[in-house]
Amino acid sequence: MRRITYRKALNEALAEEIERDENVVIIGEEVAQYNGAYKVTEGLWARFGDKRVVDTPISEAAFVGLGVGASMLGLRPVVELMFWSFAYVAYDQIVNNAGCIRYMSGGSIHVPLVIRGPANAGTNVGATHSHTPENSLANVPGVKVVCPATAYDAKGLLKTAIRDNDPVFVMENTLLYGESWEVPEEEYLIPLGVAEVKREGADVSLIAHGRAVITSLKAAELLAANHGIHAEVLDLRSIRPLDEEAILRTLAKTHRAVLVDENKPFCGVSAQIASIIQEKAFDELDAPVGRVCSLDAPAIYSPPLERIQLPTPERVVEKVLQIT
Amino acid sequence: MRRITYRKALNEALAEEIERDENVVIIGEEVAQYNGAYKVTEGLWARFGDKRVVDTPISEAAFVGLGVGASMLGLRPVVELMFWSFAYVAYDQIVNNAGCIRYMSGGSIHVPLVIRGPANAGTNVGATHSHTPENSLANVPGVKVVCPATAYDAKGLLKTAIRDNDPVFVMENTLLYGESWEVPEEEYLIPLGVAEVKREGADVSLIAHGRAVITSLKAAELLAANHGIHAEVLDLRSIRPLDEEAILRTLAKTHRAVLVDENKPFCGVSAQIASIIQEKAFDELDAPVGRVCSLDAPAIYSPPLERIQLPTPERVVEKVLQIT
Amino acid sequence: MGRNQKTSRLNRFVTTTNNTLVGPATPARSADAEINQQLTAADKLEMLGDMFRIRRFEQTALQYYQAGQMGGFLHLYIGQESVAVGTLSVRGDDDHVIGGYRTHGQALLMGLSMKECMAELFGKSTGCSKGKGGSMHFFAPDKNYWGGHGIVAGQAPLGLGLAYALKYRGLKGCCLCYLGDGAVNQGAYHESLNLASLWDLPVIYIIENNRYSMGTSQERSSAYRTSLAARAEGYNIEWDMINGEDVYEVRAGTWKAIERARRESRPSVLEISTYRYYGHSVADANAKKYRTPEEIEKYRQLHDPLRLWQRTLLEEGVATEAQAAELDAAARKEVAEAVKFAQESPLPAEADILADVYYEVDRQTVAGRTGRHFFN
Amino acid sequence: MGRNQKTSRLNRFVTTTNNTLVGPATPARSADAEINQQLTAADKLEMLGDMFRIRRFEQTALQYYQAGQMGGFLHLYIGQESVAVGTLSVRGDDDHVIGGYRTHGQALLMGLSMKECMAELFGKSTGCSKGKGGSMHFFAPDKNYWGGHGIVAGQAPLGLGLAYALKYRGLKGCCLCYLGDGAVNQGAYHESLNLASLWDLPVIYIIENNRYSMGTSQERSSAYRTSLAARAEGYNIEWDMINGEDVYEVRAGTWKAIERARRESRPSVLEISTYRYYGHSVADANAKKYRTPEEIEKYRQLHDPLRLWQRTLLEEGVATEAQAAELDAAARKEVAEAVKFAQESPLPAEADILADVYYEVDRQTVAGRTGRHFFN
Ligand SMILES: Cc1ncc(C[n+]2csc(CCOP(=O)(O)OP(=O)(O)O)c2C)c(N)n1
Ligand SMILES: Cc1ncc(C[n+]2csc(CCOP(=O)(O)OP(=O)(O)O)c2C)c(N)n1
Ligand SMILES: [Mg+2]
Ligand SMILES: [Mg+2]
Repeated sequence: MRRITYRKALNEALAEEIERDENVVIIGEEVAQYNGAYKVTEGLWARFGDKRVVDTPISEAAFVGLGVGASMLGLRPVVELMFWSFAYVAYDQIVNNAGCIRYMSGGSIHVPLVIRGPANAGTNVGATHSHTPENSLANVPGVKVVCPATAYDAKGLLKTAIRDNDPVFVMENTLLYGESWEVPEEEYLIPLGVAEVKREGADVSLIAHGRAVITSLKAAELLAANHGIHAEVLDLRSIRPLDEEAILRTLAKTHRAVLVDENKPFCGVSAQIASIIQEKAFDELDAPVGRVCSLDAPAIYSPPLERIQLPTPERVVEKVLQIT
Repeated sequence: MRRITYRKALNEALAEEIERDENVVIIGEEVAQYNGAYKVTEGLWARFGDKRVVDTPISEAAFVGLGVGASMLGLRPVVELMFWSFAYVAYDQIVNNAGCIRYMSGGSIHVPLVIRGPANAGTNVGATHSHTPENSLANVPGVKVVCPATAYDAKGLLKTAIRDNDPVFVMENTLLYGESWEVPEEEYLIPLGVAEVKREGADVSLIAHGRAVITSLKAAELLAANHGIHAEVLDLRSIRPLDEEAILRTLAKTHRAVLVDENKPFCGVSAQIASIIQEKAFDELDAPVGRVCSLDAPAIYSPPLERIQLPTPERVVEKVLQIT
Repeated sequence: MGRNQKTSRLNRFVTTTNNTLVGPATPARSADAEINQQLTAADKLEMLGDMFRIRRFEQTALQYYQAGQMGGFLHLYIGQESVAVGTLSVRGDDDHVIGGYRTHGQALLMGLSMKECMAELFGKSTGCSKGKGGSMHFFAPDKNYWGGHGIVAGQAPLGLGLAYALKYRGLKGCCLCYLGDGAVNQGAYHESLNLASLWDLPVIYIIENNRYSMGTSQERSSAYRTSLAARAEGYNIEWDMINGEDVYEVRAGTWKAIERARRESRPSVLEISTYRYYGHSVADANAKKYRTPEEIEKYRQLHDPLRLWQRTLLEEGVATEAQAAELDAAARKEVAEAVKFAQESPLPAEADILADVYYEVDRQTVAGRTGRHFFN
Repeated sequence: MGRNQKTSRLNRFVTTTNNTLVGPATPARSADAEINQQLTAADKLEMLGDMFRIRRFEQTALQYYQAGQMGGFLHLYIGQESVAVGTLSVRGDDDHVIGGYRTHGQALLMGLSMKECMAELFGKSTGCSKGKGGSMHFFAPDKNYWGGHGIVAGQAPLGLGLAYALKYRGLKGCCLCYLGDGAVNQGAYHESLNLASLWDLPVIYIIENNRYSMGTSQERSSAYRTSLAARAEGYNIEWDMINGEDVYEVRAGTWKAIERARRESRPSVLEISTYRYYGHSVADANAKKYRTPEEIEKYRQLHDPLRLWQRTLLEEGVATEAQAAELDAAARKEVAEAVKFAQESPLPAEADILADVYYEVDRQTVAGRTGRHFFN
């Protein structure tokens, strides 16, 4: 099968959905004429023109809110945040307007909006640009959050997100944009709320989302090669809705779990997963659930240091060894 | 001992700290001439004048950021958010500027800022006004978050927060403002990061913060009266720093815990506490840690419904019965 | 503090010493405007009736609120009726409306029934938001009414989005987006002005300047040279100052802006002077501290939009005292029926708490049945 | 889109067809301003030296960045040196400075050593932010330099706060807050303007208008009538348009604003026209797509602030070619030493990742030792 980059996969998803539905419109800073700060929207403006691919001023609150308003009246805006870190200047529009209007209107309005962009640290852009708000946003009932780890998932999840009738926040990763995976030519969709076992194993479950999945797969290699431990890697893909069954299934098999995410630890996604596991699989557990998160400080600039601030395969291995 | 309201306790804390330190300044909407939307600042403007108690326009991003900037240059601003829900229009200033500047400056700057105001649902003001962001904000390394449950704690914690040299977010509760507790005349401080056992018991630990502590105390009454179960109620008081030792201490005694908070469940504070408990007290636990949170929807308006959307003593009792 | 040079125009009735009913500054001109010449007697009476409907609805709501039958806030529109009635009387069927949390008037004029509005205040499942939104969050998208928004200026980008969707889809119409004099100091409003102008969007921002944001007077909250609306100039947006107590002037100014939106797809900012009689919300214990009782009384006596409009119609010979009384009585009757309806309506069921969160879950689509959506 | 009426003033050198070095529009007037008359030859040479320092520092940084020795972004100031040099040459010791992420120039002029700045870019513990901030986040509060902020316009309220603290504490001085032409469309900037005016704060917002925000030209990002600075009028704030390639004009305009801040405690908005030669950041692969190579070349040839200032000094007889070359050589030497220092400096230790998060923890105070501060 052909291999394409994560970036290209997203680009194809956008192009296909623009073609499929005339109400899909891409809105964001530098998405059109500049082809996207990270080139995710490359070629789309040239191909689809001013109406479908729209450059904005640096006014996230206004253009995110515009996306919400336009979605209420029938459009399917796909709003790009150059970084999800910039969500914080538009947070009210995201939480209160995207998140709560359906509810407050007694269900008479729906908000088929996608907000997408990278949400990761690890590129030495400093604390202000390295936030990972998937935990905090998934806290908001009314929104959905997906974090694809591969090109295949990125394409299938983004397409589904655009067709979904609720606000979906797609959190990508600049460190993955240039990585390639197998992606079929034919159209496919990946439902939200379905996790995937990315590697089978019986000794311990590594549960992760986004780039932490890649880290976990590397850790699984190391565990197999150096310690004879066979780790199963479960990629959540979607944080909300969450594939709780898949989590419990792998736990029932391995009885041990290490959760890996790139959030800061306090109330990170893995806190929620740990809470669910200990509640629903209490008797299955042979050891406490371990967590491997970013080291608990704002993202450091210094490149060699930031590399180890994020979860590394080595830290995952270490944690696995602690609980097995 | 005299009894005063939670509101009055906060008011005294502010007055005492204004008197004590000339760099303390109260800034916020309607805090001065109007005496505060919830009257927490009542009388302060009359007593201390324009310089120390300052009314602002409805520009949270600007005046929160102003507070951060002024704190960098030696002031100790106490910024009132009329509701913590309005933090979302100032979120970038809160997370990136209050939260990250010390780190990004290599420790050369510090931000002795307090942001305070109510952060609760339960008063039928609708979803937009009923957020409880303590979980999401405590996720940010660099900030501190306290959630007082009584007048005594409110006064002692706020005074400490104002003297602390890091940004401290004090989350109060409009439903508690009018409630009274014993508060001594003499000055006292309560350190951040020290939980308090508000009721002793040996059968199960109810761990809570803010108004959920009151709910837990009521639940403990019911458990004792109707079920012969003696619940210990641990009030975290401070979410970050967190008194982990106190949590482990009560667990070592009761071996069972129900966590009660008013957050929405996904990645709420109780998710983090559950995660810590299962990690550090795995062998102490006789049952899974239970959680009682707000029902997982935006805050509903309808008064009788919102009452049951929040954790109730009855729901806490039910959860305790499930795990004992 | 502030160095605002007040225009005499906006604030002229504030400084008036004349003790009689103050008429509009340019009565002839406004009344003569084409849009006003087209008005039939019936139209004018309907507007008077609408003012009665809003006022009686809210006066009654106030009673039940004070009796503890409603929760949350209740921000009364009383005193400002001419703004909603005037602006919306020139609205076309294709035009859309969105506003803040002091918008019962707009909602009632957009075709929401008093029953569903009153039921909403009572927190009943028959409310316009099924009891989920409350006073600040009325919605009726099927009637082009998009809320009811509690966060100050949070609706500004939404209004922009509605206008954007209209333009994108090639639909007729524009969006009227209401906000207060305090709301102009929220960043989202400014970002919206820039986008509205840059992208030629058919949106009209209507600043209902009632001189106070809670307890803060315009002078204490805003720095400006001549007016709040004039800030629009920085974005190359047309703006206007309108005397809100003159229904004709409100209509003429709004019509101009609507025409601009329709013909040129250009935004406008209108600043309409008005006044609220009650506190910021009913729970505003300080309602009388930041302004004198005399000031309030003066507005009630000399500038009440309902009385002024009624007098205009009497003077024009369009209405009789008896007709006016009839309209009032009809409004009162409608309110009484609405209260009865609200009282007799059921509360939402406990299970409703978790409904209306996700479209896909509500419809039980495949997406809605995949994965866990709710946690506990 | 947009219906901006450009002033010929700001953009005049864009439309010039004259093929010779363009001088300032009002050379006599600006150079004659008192603040410029006071300049000694040494002062003028120092300014030239500062321009060389900034340019050579960044050119070298660029090399090492491209060689993979730095991470993140690198937003170069090259082409804009006259703005930092001109504005900061009139600054007093009591004045404070804060800016965005294109502020290496400001930092170097505020007394940060090249060594600590270069070390910061290399991510070393000897950096001005201990390797924690990077290119966008230089800090030196002991030198009145408050960063270096990566979020567009995020510094606007902080600058306000610095000015507020100065006024509150009765300290002399004002705050110069730099931002870009794209940043004026962030809400926080507008909220800040209102507060600055309402509260009479000594803050000067300096819009470095280099005509582009990333790949978006001013016309595509901002709606305005005459200029971006003129939006200040809506807040009753004095504003000025300044030709950034004329150091004298920059100084004169800035001085007026500083005097206003000192004497009247009033804010100002200055819009200074300038141009950047490189991409938005070094990683800006499209640097040449949104503007023609000819445009860039024209600026380099005809409007380079360094060359222009050097020529002025030569024409005035204040400097010789040899003196200029010496200043350049000194700057290059300083840069070389800075690189050596940076290269030889140690990285932060692993444990440093968790330092500088909490003041109380760093100092090991009782508060810092109470409760758990860090999680994993
Ligand atoms: C972002 C935000 N900040 C503060 C509030 C609280 N608040 C609600 S209304 C209001 C005053 C608004 O005044 P104005 O815009 O003049 O409208 P009016 O109430 O006079 O109709 C305030 C401060 C809010 N709802 N949202
Ligand atoms: C809130 C926010 N949105 C977007 C960005 C990404 N970004 C960084 S700089 C920039 C362009 C800013 O242009 P301008 O203000 O003109 O400054 P210049 O780069 O020209 O100096 C953008 C879009 C950001 N850092 N912060
Ligand atoms: Mg008002
Ligand atoms: Mg620029």
